[in-house]
Amino acid sequence: MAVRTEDIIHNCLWQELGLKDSEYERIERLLGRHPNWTELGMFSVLWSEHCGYKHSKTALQSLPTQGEAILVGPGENAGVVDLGHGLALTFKVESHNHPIAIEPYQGAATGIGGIVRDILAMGARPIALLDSLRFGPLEAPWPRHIFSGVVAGIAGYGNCLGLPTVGGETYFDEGYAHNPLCNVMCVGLMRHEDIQRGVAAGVGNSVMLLGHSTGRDGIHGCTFASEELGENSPDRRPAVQVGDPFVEKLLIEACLELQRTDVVVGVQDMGAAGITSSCAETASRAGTGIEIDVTKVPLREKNMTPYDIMLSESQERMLLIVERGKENVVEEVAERWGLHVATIGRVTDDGLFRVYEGSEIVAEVPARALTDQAPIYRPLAERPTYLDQLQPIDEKRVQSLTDRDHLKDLKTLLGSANLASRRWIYQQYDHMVRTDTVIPPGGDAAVLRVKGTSMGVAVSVDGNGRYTYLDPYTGGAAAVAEAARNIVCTGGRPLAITNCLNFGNPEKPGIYYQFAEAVRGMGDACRALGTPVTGGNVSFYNESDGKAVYPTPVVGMVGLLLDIEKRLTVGFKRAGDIIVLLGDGPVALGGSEYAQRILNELGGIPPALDLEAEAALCEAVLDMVQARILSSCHDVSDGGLAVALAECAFRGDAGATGAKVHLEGDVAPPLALFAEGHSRIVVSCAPPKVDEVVRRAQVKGVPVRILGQVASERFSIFWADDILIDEDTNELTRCWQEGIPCMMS
Amino acid sequence: MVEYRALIKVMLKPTVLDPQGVAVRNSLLTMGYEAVKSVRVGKHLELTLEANSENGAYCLAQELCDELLANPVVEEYHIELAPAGEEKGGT
Amino acid sequence: MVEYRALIKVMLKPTVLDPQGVAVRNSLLTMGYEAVKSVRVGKHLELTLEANSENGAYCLAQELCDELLANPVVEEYHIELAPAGEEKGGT
Amino acid sequence: MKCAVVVFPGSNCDADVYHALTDDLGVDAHYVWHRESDITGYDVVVLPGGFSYGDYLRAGAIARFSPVMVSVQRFAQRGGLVLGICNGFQILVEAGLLPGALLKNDNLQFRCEWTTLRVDNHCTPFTSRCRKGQVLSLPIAHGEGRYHVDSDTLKEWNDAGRIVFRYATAEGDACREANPNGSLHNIAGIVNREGNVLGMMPHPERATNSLVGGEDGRWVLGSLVDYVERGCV
Ligand SMILES: Nc1ncnc2c1ncn2[C@@H]1O[C@H](COP(=O)(O)OP(=O)(O)O)[C@@H](O)[C@H]1O
Ligand SMILES: [Mg+2]
Repeated sequence: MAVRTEDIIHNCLWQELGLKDSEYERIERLLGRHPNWTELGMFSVLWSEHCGYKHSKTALQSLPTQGEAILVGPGENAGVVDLGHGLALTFKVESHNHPIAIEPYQGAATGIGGIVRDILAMGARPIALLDSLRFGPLEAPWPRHIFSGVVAGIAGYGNCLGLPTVGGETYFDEGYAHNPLCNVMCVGLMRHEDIQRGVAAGVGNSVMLLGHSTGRDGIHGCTFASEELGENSPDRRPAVQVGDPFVEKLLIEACLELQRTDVVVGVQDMGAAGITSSCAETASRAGTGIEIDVTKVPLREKNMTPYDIMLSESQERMLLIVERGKENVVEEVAERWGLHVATIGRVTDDGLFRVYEGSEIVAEVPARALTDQAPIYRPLAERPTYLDQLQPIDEKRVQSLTDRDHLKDLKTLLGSANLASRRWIYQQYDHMVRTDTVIPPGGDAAVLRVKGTSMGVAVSVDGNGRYTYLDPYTGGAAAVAEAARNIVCTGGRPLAITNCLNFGNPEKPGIYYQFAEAVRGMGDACRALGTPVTGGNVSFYNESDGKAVYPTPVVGMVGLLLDIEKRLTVGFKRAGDIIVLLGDGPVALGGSEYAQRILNELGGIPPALDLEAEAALCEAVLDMVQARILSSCHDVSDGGLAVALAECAFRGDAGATGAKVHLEGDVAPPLALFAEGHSRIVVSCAPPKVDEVVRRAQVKGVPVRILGQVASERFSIFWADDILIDEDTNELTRCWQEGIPCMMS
Repeated sequence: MVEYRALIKVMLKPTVLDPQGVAVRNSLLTMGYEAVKSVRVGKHLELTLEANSENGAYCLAQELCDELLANPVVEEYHIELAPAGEEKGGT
Repeated sequence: MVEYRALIKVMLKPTVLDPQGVAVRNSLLTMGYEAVKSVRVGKHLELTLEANSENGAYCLAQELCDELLANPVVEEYHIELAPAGEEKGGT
Repeated sequence: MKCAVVVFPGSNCDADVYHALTDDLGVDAHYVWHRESDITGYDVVVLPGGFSYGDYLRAGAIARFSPVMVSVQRFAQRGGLVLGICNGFQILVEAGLLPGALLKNDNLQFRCEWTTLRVDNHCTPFTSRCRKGQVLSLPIAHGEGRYHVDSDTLKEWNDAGRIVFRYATAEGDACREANPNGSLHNIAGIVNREGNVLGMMPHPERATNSLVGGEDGRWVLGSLVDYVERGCV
């Protein structure tokens, strides 16, 4: 039923749509009149934080976006980088945090659906998925339920599409107990000439809707994503969307088929805010206007109002701008794939977004007002006091722990939720379909071959919320550095990043401080490592009952291997190979898994990051990759050196699953084994190559330390004449592999 | 304590899209079954319960649905009780 | 032509292992519901059909089950007819 | 050898089969859209993996009514070679070209991993390159792969050697630990009475190139090539 304008004004109904009074006044000024209910709804969704980036735009502008490889930067549905040979890669990450908290399976499934359509809109064939997940500790039932539901949802949707999920990351921490996070990334491949734009170009061209019918699903989903989950959220919960991966699969094939016909001049996915945002965005990008008739939209529910239709977030739909007179080409393709299709309007030249219901105009607003004229806020940033109260974890105390059983600690760590094997997750994902997965999940980055070339593409997604909580600037930078390190460890050269920034309520100065600092760190790291930002996504208001999530910037990075034969993997290859540590950055226990699991300390000061050292390390490894002198390569991350070495052993080839390593130095054994730090990579090489490894490292100014040798099946770490750890690798592998399955059964 | 059989039907709420139902209906249409106007697909569960009374069994079944068997966000359920009768294959 | 609602229950034959039922029962047990003795999980389908008579509707539903809705190798089905009544959302 | 790769709405291993056949085995392969009814002129028809019709209702249940399946039936009756992989196997079973049914994995999860299979019958057109008892390493990727069949048929199929592949350890032991989905008697692939229709859950097309993890898929797809060239096992 239509809400009358008098009632809107009298009852301040914009507040119910999440608009502030000042925002309502701004709308009035832009229109020169009162908006009607449908118009107000349209503004409320496009000016929501999710679509409008009201609180983040200013900070994001500081990120570097230019670079040699960049073909399309931020602003389109996804960024595009050049691979050479006329090929291009497009990729993007998006969050679906609020939906998974309500319905984990469908929330995650529709998250995949959404990100895949972004990639599809660029004209690319989607080729791979990654997922970055955060849950509360698995000891509690609710996080277990969300975790298993999310993994099943990603599997259920992604597997059905025939897209391999090739990587991701998964953390369990109290900081996510009430705010689980689900960020998903999709990567697509295309030829340069196929790059599409989301533009409503060509006055008179037709606006067509392809895919599913439209129902009342998810009305106001993006407004909802821009609010904290509070006591009364259940009532405000929009109808949960149910994904239909079968229709999405048909949509992919139909769009790619249309791509070859040249009748489509613009493509836009329909995600948040459905028809409203897709029409407004395409018109505003092209500088045109658009008019549509809601009675032409194929519906699946009765009695839908223009408001419902404009705001519906029904899944599996795409908006196409089609050359006038060529609609039948689209109709034929739609028929072949069994999809709904309708011509709902046309492109105009007056800059207005006009909505008809039959012959009656039900909304008429400047397209740009919706997309470009949302208010921009410069929130107050204030350093939260907790940061000044952090103390380094008393290393003296740790050093005095000479009587610790290091083997027992190692086993505890290996079996703990954050370090244990992720196999339970990725074995539910079809990670091999499309037969391009050369390095499957379980390595540092995943590597996909590009059929018909000798190239490989490396992809990784990384972030560390606990570090970012303890040091926002370094946390933001470290996410980029870790992603780069992971790519480099497979032999890939990092090209560019996309990001997903998961934070609490930005209107709180402490939260905005975390955000601004993390973005600053991310920008500095991108400049230092030569990886521009091609786009991203911001997810604010990850709070429930006033408690914010760990600030969690997630970085999705792509890299290029010119010669896939030169790729490197984590596992040791031959007993007798020499194990070398490259890089010697500062280590600390603050924020480490050891501090958390063994010392029960959540705070502390995390390790510092030296971006120059990081860049040098990456260059050194890439140089060694070219020279083909390495047998294996793995970065040292969560869990420290002992855990990294164990992982190389677990993944070792038969007869090369052990290590014999000597540690020494000015830190005590627990720190040497388990302290975490950035800019460290463990490599192994055949004995005759060691000198060259050392020399090439030194040329780049990277510290090198020979740690020991690959052994056949025993894992031992010595300290002078003391044995710190000595165990059959099989036994360690068992702890590591059984970690998650045990917690989940 | 008496044994009861609870027959529980769990369906997606009418406003929620049911992709399975749509796909089944479409294929029935192409098979020529135009008399089929709509299809919805849900779950059917059969539980054997011990309870003091029929009412007790019903309340228990309801609790189970709320707790685990149905997802209140997207599904609705309906419970029917029957005498335990012939065991129809145990689990 | 009259509209009928066919409520169709499709269950695995008792001789076929139903791991879903077992899993549901196990989680109910760990949740403390020891009064639940067995669980089996199947499908419930609701069709709206047009037919000349109740008998015609029944026969049609039976045909659909035999053709598509149930797999006779492992499943058995049961049909109930109800008046079409209130439309419960489209497909 | 000329090979048809059938494309159903929702097939997603069609391109993988096509690629493995053409690029890795040098076979002349063609896509055949599910609405086509003419499949004359082909030596082999492959029903690839994926989620035809979303695998809604039951995997393979709706696809069996696609127009092309009438021709596939006829093709098989005339002795043409039909290979159903994963979803293709499910479709063959639903269509009655092979006995039994494929049920939800006993672990109730989709499983994607490398498995090892024992070749129990090397005298079929699909395994002629293999030795009896040979162990192949092939990936699986399915949620409904638990093979089930009534005991009479099982006995008949067992006795006649129509169970072609069983999940087994690397040493060839078809034990419980080697079974990824609870399949009856560790069954991973079976052939029909006439020996010309084979269904298997594992994916040979994912293992025709060492770059993506292995080449054991060539034992299966290559056997077909040999058979078509020689005209006999
Ligand atoms: N949710 C997930 N989905 C798919 N793969 C995952 C997921 N979580 C972790 N992985 C994989 O498990 C391996 C280990 O992950 P992680 O410890 O985060 O690696 P790293 O520390 O090198 O970034 C990686 O190969 C990663 O891609
Ligand atoms: Mg790594």
